[in-house]
Amino acid sequence: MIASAAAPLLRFDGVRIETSGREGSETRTLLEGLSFDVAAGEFVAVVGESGSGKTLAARSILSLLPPGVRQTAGRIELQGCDLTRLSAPAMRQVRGAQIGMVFQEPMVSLNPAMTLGRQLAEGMQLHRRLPSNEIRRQSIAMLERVRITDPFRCLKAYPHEFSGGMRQRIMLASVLLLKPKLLIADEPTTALDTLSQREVLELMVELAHDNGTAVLLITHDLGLVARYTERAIVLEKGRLMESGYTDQILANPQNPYTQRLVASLPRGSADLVPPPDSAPVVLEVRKACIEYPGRPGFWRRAVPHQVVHGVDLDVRAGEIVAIVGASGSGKSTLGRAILGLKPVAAGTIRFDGVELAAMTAVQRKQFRRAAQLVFQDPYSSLDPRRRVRDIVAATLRHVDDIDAAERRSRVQSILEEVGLPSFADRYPHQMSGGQRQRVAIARAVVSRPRLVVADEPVSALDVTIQQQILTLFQTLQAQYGFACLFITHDLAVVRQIATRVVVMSGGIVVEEGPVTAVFGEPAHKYTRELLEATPTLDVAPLPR
Amino acid sequence: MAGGGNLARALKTLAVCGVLMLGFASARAPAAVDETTVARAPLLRARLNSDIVSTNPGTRRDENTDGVLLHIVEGLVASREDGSVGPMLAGRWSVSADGRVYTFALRPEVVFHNGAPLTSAEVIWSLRRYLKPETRWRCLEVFGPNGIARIVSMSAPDPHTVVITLDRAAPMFLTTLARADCGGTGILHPASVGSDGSWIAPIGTGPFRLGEWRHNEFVQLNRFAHYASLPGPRDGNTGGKHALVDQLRFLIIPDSSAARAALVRGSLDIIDNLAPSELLGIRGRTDLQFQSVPILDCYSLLIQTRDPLLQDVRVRTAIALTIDAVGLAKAITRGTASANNSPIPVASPFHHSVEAQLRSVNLPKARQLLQASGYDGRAIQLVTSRRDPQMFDVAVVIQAMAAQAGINLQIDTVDWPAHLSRYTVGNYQLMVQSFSARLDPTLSFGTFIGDKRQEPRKVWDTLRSRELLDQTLQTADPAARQAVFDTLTRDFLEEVPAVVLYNSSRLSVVRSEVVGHQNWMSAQPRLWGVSLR
Amino acid sequence: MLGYICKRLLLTLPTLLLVSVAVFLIIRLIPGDPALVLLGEGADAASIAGLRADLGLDRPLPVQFVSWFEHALKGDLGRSIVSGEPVGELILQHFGLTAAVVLVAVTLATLIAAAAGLIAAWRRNSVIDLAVVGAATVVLAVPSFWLGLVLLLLFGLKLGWLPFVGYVPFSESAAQAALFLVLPVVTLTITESGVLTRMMRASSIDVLQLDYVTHARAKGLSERAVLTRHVFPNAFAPTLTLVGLTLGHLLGGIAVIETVFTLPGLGRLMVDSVLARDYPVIQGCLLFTAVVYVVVNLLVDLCYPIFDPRVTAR
Amino acid sequence: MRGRLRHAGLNAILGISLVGALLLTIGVGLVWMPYDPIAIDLAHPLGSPALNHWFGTDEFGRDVLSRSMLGARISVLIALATVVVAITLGTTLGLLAGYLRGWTDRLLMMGTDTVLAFPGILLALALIAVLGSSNGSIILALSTAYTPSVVRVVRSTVLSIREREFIEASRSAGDSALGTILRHVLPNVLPPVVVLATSLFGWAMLSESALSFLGVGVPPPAPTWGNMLSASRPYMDIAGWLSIVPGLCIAGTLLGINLLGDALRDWLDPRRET
Repeated sequence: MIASAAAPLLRFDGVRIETSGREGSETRTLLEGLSFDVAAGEFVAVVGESGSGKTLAARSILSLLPPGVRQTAGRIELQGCDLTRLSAPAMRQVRGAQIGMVFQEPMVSLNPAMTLGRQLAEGMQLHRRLPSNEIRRQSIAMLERVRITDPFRCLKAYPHEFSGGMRQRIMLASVLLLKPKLLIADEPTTALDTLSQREVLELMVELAHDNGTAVLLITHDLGLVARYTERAIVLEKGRLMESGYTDQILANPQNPYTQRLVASLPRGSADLVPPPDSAPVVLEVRKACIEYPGRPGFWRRAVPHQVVHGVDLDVRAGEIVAIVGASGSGKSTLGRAILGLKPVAAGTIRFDGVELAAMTAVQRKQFRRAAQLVFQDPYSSLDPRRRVRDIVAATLRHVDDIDAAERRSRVQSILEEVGLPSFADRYPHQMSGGQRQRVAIARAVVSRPRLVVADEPVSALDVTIQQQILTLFQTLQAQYGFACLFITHDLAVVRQIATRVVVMSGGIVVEEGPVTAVFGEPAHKYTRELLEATPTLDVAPLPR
Repeated sequence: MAGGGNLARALKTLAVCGVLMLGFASARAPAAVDETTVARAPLLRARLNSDIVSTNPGTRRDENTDGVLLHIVEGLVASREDGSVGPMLAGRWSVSADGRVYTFALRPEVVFHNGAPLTSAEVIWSLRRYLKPETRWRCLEVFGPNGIARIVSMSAPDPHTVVITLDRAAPMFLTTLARADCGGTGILHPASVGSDGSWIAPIGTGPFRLGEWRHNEFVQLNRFAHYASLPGPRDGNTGGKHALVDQLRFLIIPDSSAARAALVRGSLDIIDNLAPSELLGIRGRTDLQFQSVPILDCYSLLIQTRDPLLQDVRVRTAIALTIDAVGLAKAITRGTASANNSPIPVASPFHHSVEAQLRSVNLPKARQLLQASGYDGRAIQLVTSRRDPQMFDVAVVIQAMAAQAGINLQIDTVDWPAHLSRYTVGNYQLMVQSFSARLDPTLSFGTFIGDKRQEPRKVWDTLRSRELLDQTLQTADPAARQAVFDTLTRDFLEEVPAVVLYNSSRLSVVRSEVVGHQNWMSAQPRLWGVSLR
Repeated sequence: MLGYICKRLLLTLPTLLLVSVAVFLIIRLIPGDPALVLLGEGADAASIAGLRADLGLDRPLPVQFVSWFEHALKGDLGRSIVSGEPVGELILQHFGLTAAVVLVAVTLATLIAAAAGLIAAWRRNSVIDLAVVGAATVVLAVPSFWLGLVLLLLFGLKLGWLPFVGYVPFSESAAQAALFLVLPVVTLTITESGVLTRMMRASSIDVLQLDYVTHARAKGLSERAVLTRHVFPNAFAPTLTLVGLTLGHLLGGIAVIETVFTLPGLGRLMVDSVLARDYPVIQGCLLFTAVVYVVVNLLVDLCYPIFDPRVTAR
Repeated sequence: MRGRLRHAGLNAILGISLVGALLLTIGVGLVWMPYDPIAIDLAHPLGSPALNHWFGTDEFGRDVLSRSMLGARISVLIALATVVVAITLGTTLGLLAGYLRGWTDRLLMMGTDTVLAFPGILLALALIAVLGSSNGSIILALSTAYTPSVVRVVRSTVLSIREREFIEASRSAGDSALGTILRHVLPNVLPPVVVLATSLFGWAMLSESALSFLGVGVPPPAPTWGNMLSASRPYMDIAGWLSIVPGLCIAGTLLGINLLGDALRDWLDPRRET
């Protein structure tokens, strides 16, 4: 615990949070004896993975714990005043005015049924009691500061008319309009792509500095911690693991958990060897154009909307190629088309030299077995009504040359290989996200495919789990030697896993080449922006 | 055309025996309240169980329609309380010796609702209109080729005399004119129809004029201030007819419980056709007056003798032997109806010892007959409908009674139009049917007897029964007719083409403030001479 | 907007045509016809045939349909066989009453449901919540006509507070008409509020868990402001859809309620017309209710963006 | 938060007990009833509840308890059959419409719109008039009226499920459309359908009683709670037990079914995991 010289703005003192069960039923401790300080104007990170209690800690400051969860011990002081003892009306005076909060999901943290103008004005009316024209003036000024292009229109618009990044900026505006002393930012950029993430965080830092607002940044992303905060506290399973200055913690973690956390950040591995030039080309994409059907009008036919424009791509046997790009760049659509799940509007996709569109039924069956997909979201990609055994065996269902016994033993052995030997009879909801993703990988690999398309397979996972899954993936790839098209937005992951990278933006390939070459000397502007926006531990904190 | 001939002959004979129906009804109504002794009440509310179907008398009609319109229009003659014919618009009349020429003397004081005096011109205009096929007069057939007589000519020697000449003697002529279902052959002012002959509204001579007809809500009649009443007390549809209330409103309340509750609450003054199921709800109430008058209708179980199973008289008899008509009538009508196994209603003067015999329940006999017939317990369809709750209840009770002898009846409840349609074409095995009042036993038997090929609705198709029915038309002697009716009744009970169950009573219940209400054997509302205390 | 409305209405034409044909066929499949009903039990074959010819029922079905449809397109739904009144007028008269009862009852039920559902969700698992859920569930389990009869018995007969029978039209006496409509409205309100309350409670519970509600609280808003400004509009949208469906169905006639309270409404008109085989009235009524259903759904869709701006009327 | 009442568990217990009581009644009624529910006793109509007739007798002297027991069987049978027909048909059509989209969808939606545009009670009235009043035609009429709502629920669920990635996984494993529907879509559609089925069961029971009330319900003498209730109408104020007994039976059963449905919904809700 590092004592702050000045009187702290916020002080946690032995805070315990428990589930409040009925009499007799067991209570679970979610946060145990948490103590830390935040000084005025300071940037502090609360780091932890899911289940670490970091969000509960943040919410307990404003007494906004979800139903069924209670704070049972400890004090939370704001400038020496114990917030936990405040009456409900007194607490409402603190909320918004003194402490602001920004939430993780920009899609659900603004009221969809209210104009943004009214939502911005709400807090001002309540806490500042300003005349409406003054509120309007300040709102517009603030929206301009967060770089909303047409603030006048924005006041009349509804949240759904804006993208996630813009919403998060508007959210920031609405909170900082009240000039709170403390801003709690709960994973504010997790749901955004790399470029938007950077934009939002830079704005937050800028505005907080200007107003002298302290920031409590709740995150799991060590890169963000390194880049934006001065001090950090690390939580695991409701307990404080380590706290101190950010650069010290990251450079020289003392606690074993922190060490593990830092170690699990993806790093470029030197031992990746590209396949020999003689390796046969498994996948050959030529001038592929892919479109989505538009909405049919009443009198006119649907006008298709093209998302991929003439992409060329080759993947050799045993090669791992990464496709990077922001959301909407067409990378996932391309992946779907390569597996024949979406037709191409123009151009050709060949697998082992045979064009997908021209395959015979037999060839198609073989293709289905030889090309597999791993999805991003392990919650949606596994049928919740099937057992793990059936999910994995599904891939083998249409394979004729193996019998039921063989099928069972294959499933069992692949489950052992992915580290889930005893999970065959479980349902997806009985497993964690990482375990589900293992099942998804097992499902893809069980048929001994020659090509696996992995669509953001680790982006929904915690850092340590992410690392385990990547390692598993690499192990399996080494063992079975399948070619892989790895779709991701995370450049660090690319460095760790791929030998060649394809950068996509706006439906076209902007740059392509060996990872070291492309990342070392990016030729295209977009690649450069992407690289710049990606926080890494190497970047020093911003100067204060 | 055996059927049509039957009807025609039946009607002809009725003329002969019309006189026999004297003294037929149980009681003469008490004298109408003297108009001067009672202050006229503003509004009297009576219940109709369904809306009237038109305001055009004798055309589109049902019993409710007839009843309401007889308050508005009047014919040359009208039925008395005892079923005989009395004067109405014609103060008196004479018949020529050959029975073909009728001369009516109109009452000069009568005026139409529009103020026009009644003259022979309107009478002849009205009758001519009824005789046009496009008017669709209910009784047009009676004056057609198969009817009692044709009208050869009509003339008006002076404004208050009408002479009608028939092609043959027809003692039933006046009775027909007075029939309620013929609209009482009500005399209308020509302004009742438009220039193209289309119906507008009745402009008659009755004690009430049509006020407002709001479909499915109410029919309101207003007192006709210049009504010229006959002298004397109220007597059926004739006699003194005094409108003792300013407004008469027939509320249309299909639901009998709602009607009863409305009466108890005081939202209604008169229910003159109470459902027996409501009797318990009014029992012991001192603020209500209850009355029951036997009528000439008939509830029966029809049997399709052409059905492969039911053509066996043993099966039919077995069914009949399970039915306890007394218990059934008592349970369904709360003891207000009279059990009867003969087609001749209990209230008929021809209902004597033979007709009064009731079949007693004999389950062992029934089982024995069934066994002999080889009945194997297969389901027999019993068609009924819910329009009249009693028809539905009859089916339920018969089913339960038949089950005791192992007869498996399946009730097929259909709606009223489907019921009628199946009745008309004979499409049933068993059917519960109620028949409205038939004035003469020949007509009563006539509803059952007939040639199924010509008229599929007839149930009793034997040569002997048809011949016997003809005999009842050929004699006017009551004793001779009685003998034939007795034979027919015995045959009917023997052959079981149908099982007659009971004749019901018309029940009325009025609030104690209501003065002068009296039902009579005609199944129609009658609210002149009724006032509120 | 106008274009959208026109388009929606145009799209419903096939449905309406299907409805018309289906109605026409179904009701003519039912045994028994209006001529039989009009003439009754003692009628002879000749008069029945004559009346059928008068009514045009002796023509082949397609001819009858085309002739009816042509007139219907011109807005002429024909005349009732039973009463001779123009079907259009007949329907509008009866619809007025049904619409009055239904609109008042559904509005009341919606208000009750919105308040009760919101509060129950807000105080989830409390005694209030238990009471609201319990009441809503019990209400769901009670047949409407039974409830109506019990209310009628209690307030109409035993206590005598409200009139019993013999509906008086608004044109005659608005006050009396309103009194007559109290019990039907109350019955319908109670019956319909059950489902709506449960719906409102469920969607409020969902909304209460969303971040923007926490955000609103984090701004320092009072619970009242959070509920009325942030929870209610969002939670109400699914309930509104249900209200629309309910309205669409109820406006098609509340035959049972109308029978219990002897109200001359559209439902009663339809049932009576079926029982009398009054073909033009049945056809007209069903076409009318189909149009009402379509229009109500359209109106609800047009209202939806008020509560959920994400949905725009396209 | 004070006074937290975990009534979810209580609800399930109450629901199961009510439905259990119903099943028990039906079960006992199969082997024993105090009296023959069809046999009339014209000497003792409208008898008040007494030791020999616990729930009294009706207007034909039939034992109300025995009729309620048989009524339970018939009412439940009709409601159940309606639910089975509507759910089976509705699920099949909904799966087709939601999964195949395109013209199949448009045609099916037009069909359901057409049925929905009919006032339900009138549709039933007309169908029963055409087919004659029998248990079969009541089941058919009710399920015709309810199928469109099942189609809609299933279709919208399918539309959301078919966007989930495991459907793509199934396709990429080489499953045919039918295979995917049966293996992955159907099982995931079932939870909302099961919950809907419990609601339908209640509606069907209410509608059957409403049809009886309008005079086209289950043909007598077979008792259902609905036709017992409607037959009791004239005697509501003089023989209250006639309407109270079937009224309570309907209300109790529906309450049980609704509570059970709620419990099922909670139990099948994937969110209960978190």
